[in-house]
Amino acid sequence: MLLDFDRLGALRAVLSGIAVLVGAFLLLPVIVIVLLSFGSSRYLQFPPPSWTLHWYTDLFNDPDWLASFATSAEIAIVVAIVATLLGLMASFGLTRGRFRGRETLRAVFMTPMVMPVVVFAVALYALFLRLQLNGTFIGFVIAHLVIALPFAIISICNALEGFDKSIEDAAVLCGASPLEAKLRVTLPAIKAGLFGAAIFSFLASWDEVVVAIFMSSPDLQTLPVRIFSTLQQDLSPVIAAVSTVLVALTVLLMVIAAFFRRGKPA
Amino acid sequence: MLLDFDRLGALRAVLSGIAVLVGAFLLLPVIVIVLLSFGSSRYLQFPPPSWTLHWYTDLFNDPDWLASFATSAEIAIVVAIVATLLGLMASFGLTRGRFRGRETLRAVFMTPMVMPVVVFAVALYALFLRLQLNGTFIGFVIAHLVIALPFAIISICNALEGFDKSIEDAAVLCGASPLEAKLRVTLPAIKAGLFGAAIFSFLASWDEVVVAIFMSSPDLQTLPVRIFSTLQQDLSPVIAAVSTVLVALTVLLMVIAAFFRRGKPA
Amino acid sequence: MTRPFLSVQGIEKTYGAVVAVQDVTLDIAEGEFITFLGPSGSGKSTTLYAVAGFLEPTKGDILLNGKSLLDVPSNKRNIGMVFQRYTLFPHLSVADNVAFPLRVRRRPKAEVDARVAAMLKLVRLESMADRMPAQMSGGQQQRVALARALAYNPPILLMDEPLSALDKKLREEIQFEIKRIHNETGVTIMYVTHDQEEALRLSDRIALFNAGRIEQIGTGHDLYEKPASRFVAGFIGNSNFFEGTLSGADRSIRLPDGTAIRGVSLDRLAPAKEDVAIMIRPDHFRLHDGSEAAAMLRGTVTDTTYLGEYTQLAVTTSWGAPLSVRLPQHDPAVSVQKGQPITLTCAPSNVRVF
Amino acid sequence: MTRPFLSVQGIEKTYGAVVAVQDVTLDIAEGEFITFLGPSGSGKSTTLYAVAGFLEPTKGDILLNGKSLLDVPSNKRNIGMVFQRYTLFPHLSVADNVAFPLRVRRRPKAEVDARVAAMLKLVRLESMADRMPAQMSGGQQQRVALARALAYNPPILLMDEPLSALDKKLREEIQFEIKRIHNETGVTIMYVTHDQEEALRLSDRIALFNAGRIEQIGTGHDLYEKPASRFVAGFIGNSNFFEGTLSGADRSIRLPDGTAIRGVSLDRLAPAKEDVAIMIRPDHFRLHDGSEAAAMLRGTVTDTTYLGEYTQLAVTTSWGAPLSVRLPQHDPAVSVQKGQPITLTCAPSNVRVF
Repeated sequence: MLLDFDRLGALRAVLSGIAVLVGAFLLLPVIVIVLLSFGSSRYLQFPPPSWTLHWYTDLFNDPDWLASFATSAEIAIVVAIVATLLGLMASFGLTRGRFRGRETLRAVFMTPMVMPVVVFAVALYALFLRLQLNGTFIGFVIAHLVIALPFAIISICNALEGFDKSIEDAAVLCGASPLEAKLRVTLPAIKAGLFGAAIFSFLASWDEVVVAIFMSSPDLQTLPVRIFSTLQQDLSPVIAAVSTVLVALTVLLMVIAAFFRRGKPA
Repeated sequence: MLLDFDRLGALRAVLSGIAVLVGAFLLLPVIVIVLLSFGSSRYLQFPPPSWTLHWYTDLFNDPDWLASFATSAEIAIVVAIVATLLGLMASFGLTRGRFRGRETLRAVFMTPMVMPVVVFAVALYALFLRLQLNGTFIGFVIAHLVIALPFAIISICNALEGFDKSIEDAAVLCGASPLEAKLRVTLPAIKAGLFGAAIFSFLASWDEVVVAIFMSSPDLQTLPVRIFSTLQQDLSPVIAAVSTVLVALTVLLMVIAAFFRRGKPA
Repeated sequence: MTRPFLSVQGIEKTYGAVVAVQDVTLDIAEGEFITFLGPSGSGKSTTLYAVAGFLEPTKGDILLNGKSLLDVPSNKRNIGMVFQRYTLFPHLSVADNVAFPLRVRRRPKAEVDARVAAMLKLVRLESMADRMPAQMSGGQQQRVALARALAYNPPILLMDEPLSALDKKLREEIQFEIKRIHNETGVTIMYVTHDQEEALRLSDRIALFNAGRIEQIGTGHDLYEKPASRFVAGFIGNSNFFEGTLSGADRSIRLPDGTAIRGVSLDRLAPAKEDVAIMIRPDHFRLHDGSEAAAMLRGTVTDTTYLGEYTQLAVTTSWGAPLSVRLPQHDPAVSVQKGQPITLTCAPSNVRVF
Repeated sequence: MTRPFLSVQGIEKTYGAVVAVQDVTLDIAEGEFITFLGPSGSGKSTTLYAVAGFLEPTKGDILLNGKSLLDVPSNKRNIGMVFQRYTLFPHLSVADNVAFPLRVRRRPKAEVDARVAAMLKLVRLESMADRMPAQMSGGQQQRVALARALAYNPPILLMDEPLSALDKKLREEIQFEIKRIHNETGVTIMYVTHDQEEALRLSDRIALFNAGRIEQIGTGHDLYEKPASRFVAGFIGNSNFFEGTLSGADRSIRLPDGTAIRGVSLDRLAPAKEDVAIMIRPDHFRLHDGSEAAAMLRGTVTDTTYLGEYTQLAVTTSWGAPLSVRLPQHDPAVSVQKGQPITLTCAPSNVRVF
């Protein structure tokens, strides 16, 4: 549109101002925690009296934190792979299948996103008690899969719906079998969506804390669980440092996902 | 499209089957918890030996649970109202404003959705310690506002982007001032989005547990926090009953939101 | 009679109670350019999809060189197709798109390269071999899609409104290209469009679809000059319809104001019919010059519009029916004024009766 | 000279380094129907938005009855507007949509009701007063938008490609309605379109925009018959261009093959020019009948296309230039065959030189 609304300047400035203020309000907690992690005060004085990397040194020399880091990463990577594969097949079924109750099923897929996470924690805990999965790696993966799958499915379904089915049909008429057309044409065309699904699934598992608290055993603690349990004893700057690492990784992955999305063919 | 792909039947059936299985997998935990809440076994035997409403009677006669219920509801209602109003103004700024860094600001608004919630809990706790807001109603509202605002902003931004700005321009040319045009034309046209924003904000606060655990005091405990702390002592069927109530309310609100969305003028 | 190249025999396709096409039968000769023309939902695309193998007809058969295609899956039919939407593979370059059907068939690399070069030359996009589809205009994308569809030398090329997303100038340019490519390759083309001008411009024969059936098959000249039904007359070209009656032993036609029209062919009319519809095209009228004429209409000019190549008159006949008349610019009638009475004539051979 | 009703004086609008319109000046009489025609991005919509007050010109002024509109905000300009997209208020019924501008102005209820009824009658949608916009077709929505724009009796009605989203048949129907409403209400209309036929059909005068400037203003007849520039000749109607030279004392025109064309008006030509562009419209050619003619072209027919109302010939001139020729159906030339040599004539008054 060419309209530039010179005349609505005042209202526009006020609205833009509110938008900036709200944005600052939302960022404030994260900024505080990042600053505290570099602050020299043991008691989280703010603003910090001076700057140090001391807490990061502490963090990377503590085998417990490193073990949790490894646990979180292993679980999240497995979850990302399995969620993307299962999500891909489920998304094909959802967007291409034509069966009764398809819309209902689509709503079911979103359940874990809107359900209170504490209910999931209770339910999985009760279920896993019986299956003796609490405290096991496979238990973590299954629990986080329930949390992560909806994100994977949304990302892949969006990509599949944005992909013109006629292109796959064209590949079939060109001589490719239906499966060959999917592998050689559809999958490469939606690769940004698949990548997004993997990243979001990874983050959903990596950042999850409530379910993980119930799943965890002393030997198997994810990073967020260790932050949580440490925090209940003591608010130390090491926690600010771990949190900052967590945030940095999340931002990094989001930037990669955004970059991938932008780079996809229009 | 007219294509019916009779020939691709086999592949389609397999994919649809996978979609249904994945859906069942995602629903399983919730179904188990609902069934357990009506089961007569004190020790959550599954399948339940017989059915009872006993745990619901216990629940509704316990003043602590009822107090938490009221606390959660009060906080969530205030959060829903404030988030919708702030979200409305911020969304106007985001979709209509034309300032440098608008895209960045939009990303900032999404921060609380992608940040590890445990980091937010740490950050808000550290911040509120200083401001003496921990354990206060206003502290809860501010903390949940940070969690809820992104949902409100997404819902309203989507509605505003789906609303053709030309319609507002037409109202201005019809003689309405820019503000009048927004109040009399734009707001009624995006009311489904506003309603969605209120419901999602309500749910974001209502279901939130991690931040709430740190905010809460013995006098002020939200429902998910009470479930969480009770659960750490004992897995009783009353918790299954509370969880079921929580799920029922969530589903009810989601259905209302979906209904509203469908009923909106195309 | 020699065996037809492609034969569609009594095709029917129903979706539950909805009949998409019904009793569609036509034979197509090798190298022919046949167009399926009709309004949307008339069954023209459904018939094309049945040939492509994207849907299975409820009844009927489709034979290529006398052999049924129905049990051959789409990817084994060796048919080329250009779709309405842009269907280039977005992750492949132009050259790789054109090479795709050959690579699927595992042809040797040298052959693939030669064939890709030949096809890109055919559609005049040699210089764009390394472009990605997203970097090309819609018109260029459809030309690449055409090259891809022809890459494996299919005996039949299907085109499903390939130009409908393009603007008018570009559409005419690519129509010209398609005609040239049809001449150069001799491929048999089945082309779907709802644009009558496009159909007239391109086709050897036109099958006009209406409500799931073929209303008439013939050359453009046949459909325009000898429409078999009122629907055909209304769909192809502009037309005026008005009521009339057949009367007397000579079965002459009378207009509502009593004027008789003589010398009109009644061949296609059911013998017992008395109330008829009369059709005259806007450009078949001439200003009456006073001489004796077989068909005369009186009316009043209600509006004149200058349209460059011709002048359009809105006329109300003496019995109140609206009439659209187009007179060439050099006709003396261009000086006709609004509100003026007018007498129009038309050659009896240009009057159709249904 | 009497004071113009609406006067656009030297409007310019730039966005950074981009010039959207430049030096646009025109006067509009009360009750006139003026159309801004041009390709997209030519500045026609920008000029309309400046009149609507949606953007402020960088330079220039807009006067209504001699008073500047620039400092009057959009909602106080009392201008009616119909947009390209459907802009009915989705939560209000048809009647409430039409009533909106009157309610904003706090007119008494009785007046609002009477006016709404009158407006719905004007656009012939009386029976749909209680419908919601989502229940109506695009054509109906634009008619309601027209009723709403006229409800408060604005002196000026702006229309920004209001029919571009509709299909051809519906577009022609609503063009007819707009013309009728213009006659009935006498409102001054500024209409933007990129469709030359629409412009010819509706307008008293046409302002043809190109690259942010007005190329020519005049009636449709002026623009078609006396194009001021090569751009105008190419944009309005179909046209053939070829190179020529002016030579000799009589400044006669020579074609590349040496043939001379005499009797052509050189009025609009810069005096010193020698290399010229010659334009002849496809429908201005006639088949040479052997008599002496002022302008003759020789060539070979490369293709013939039957298009119903006329036959289109593709001709290559003796010096190799492509030529498009349209002959009416009753012309003897319809029997011309592909590959045949042909001699065409054209009246000198139909030859333009630039």
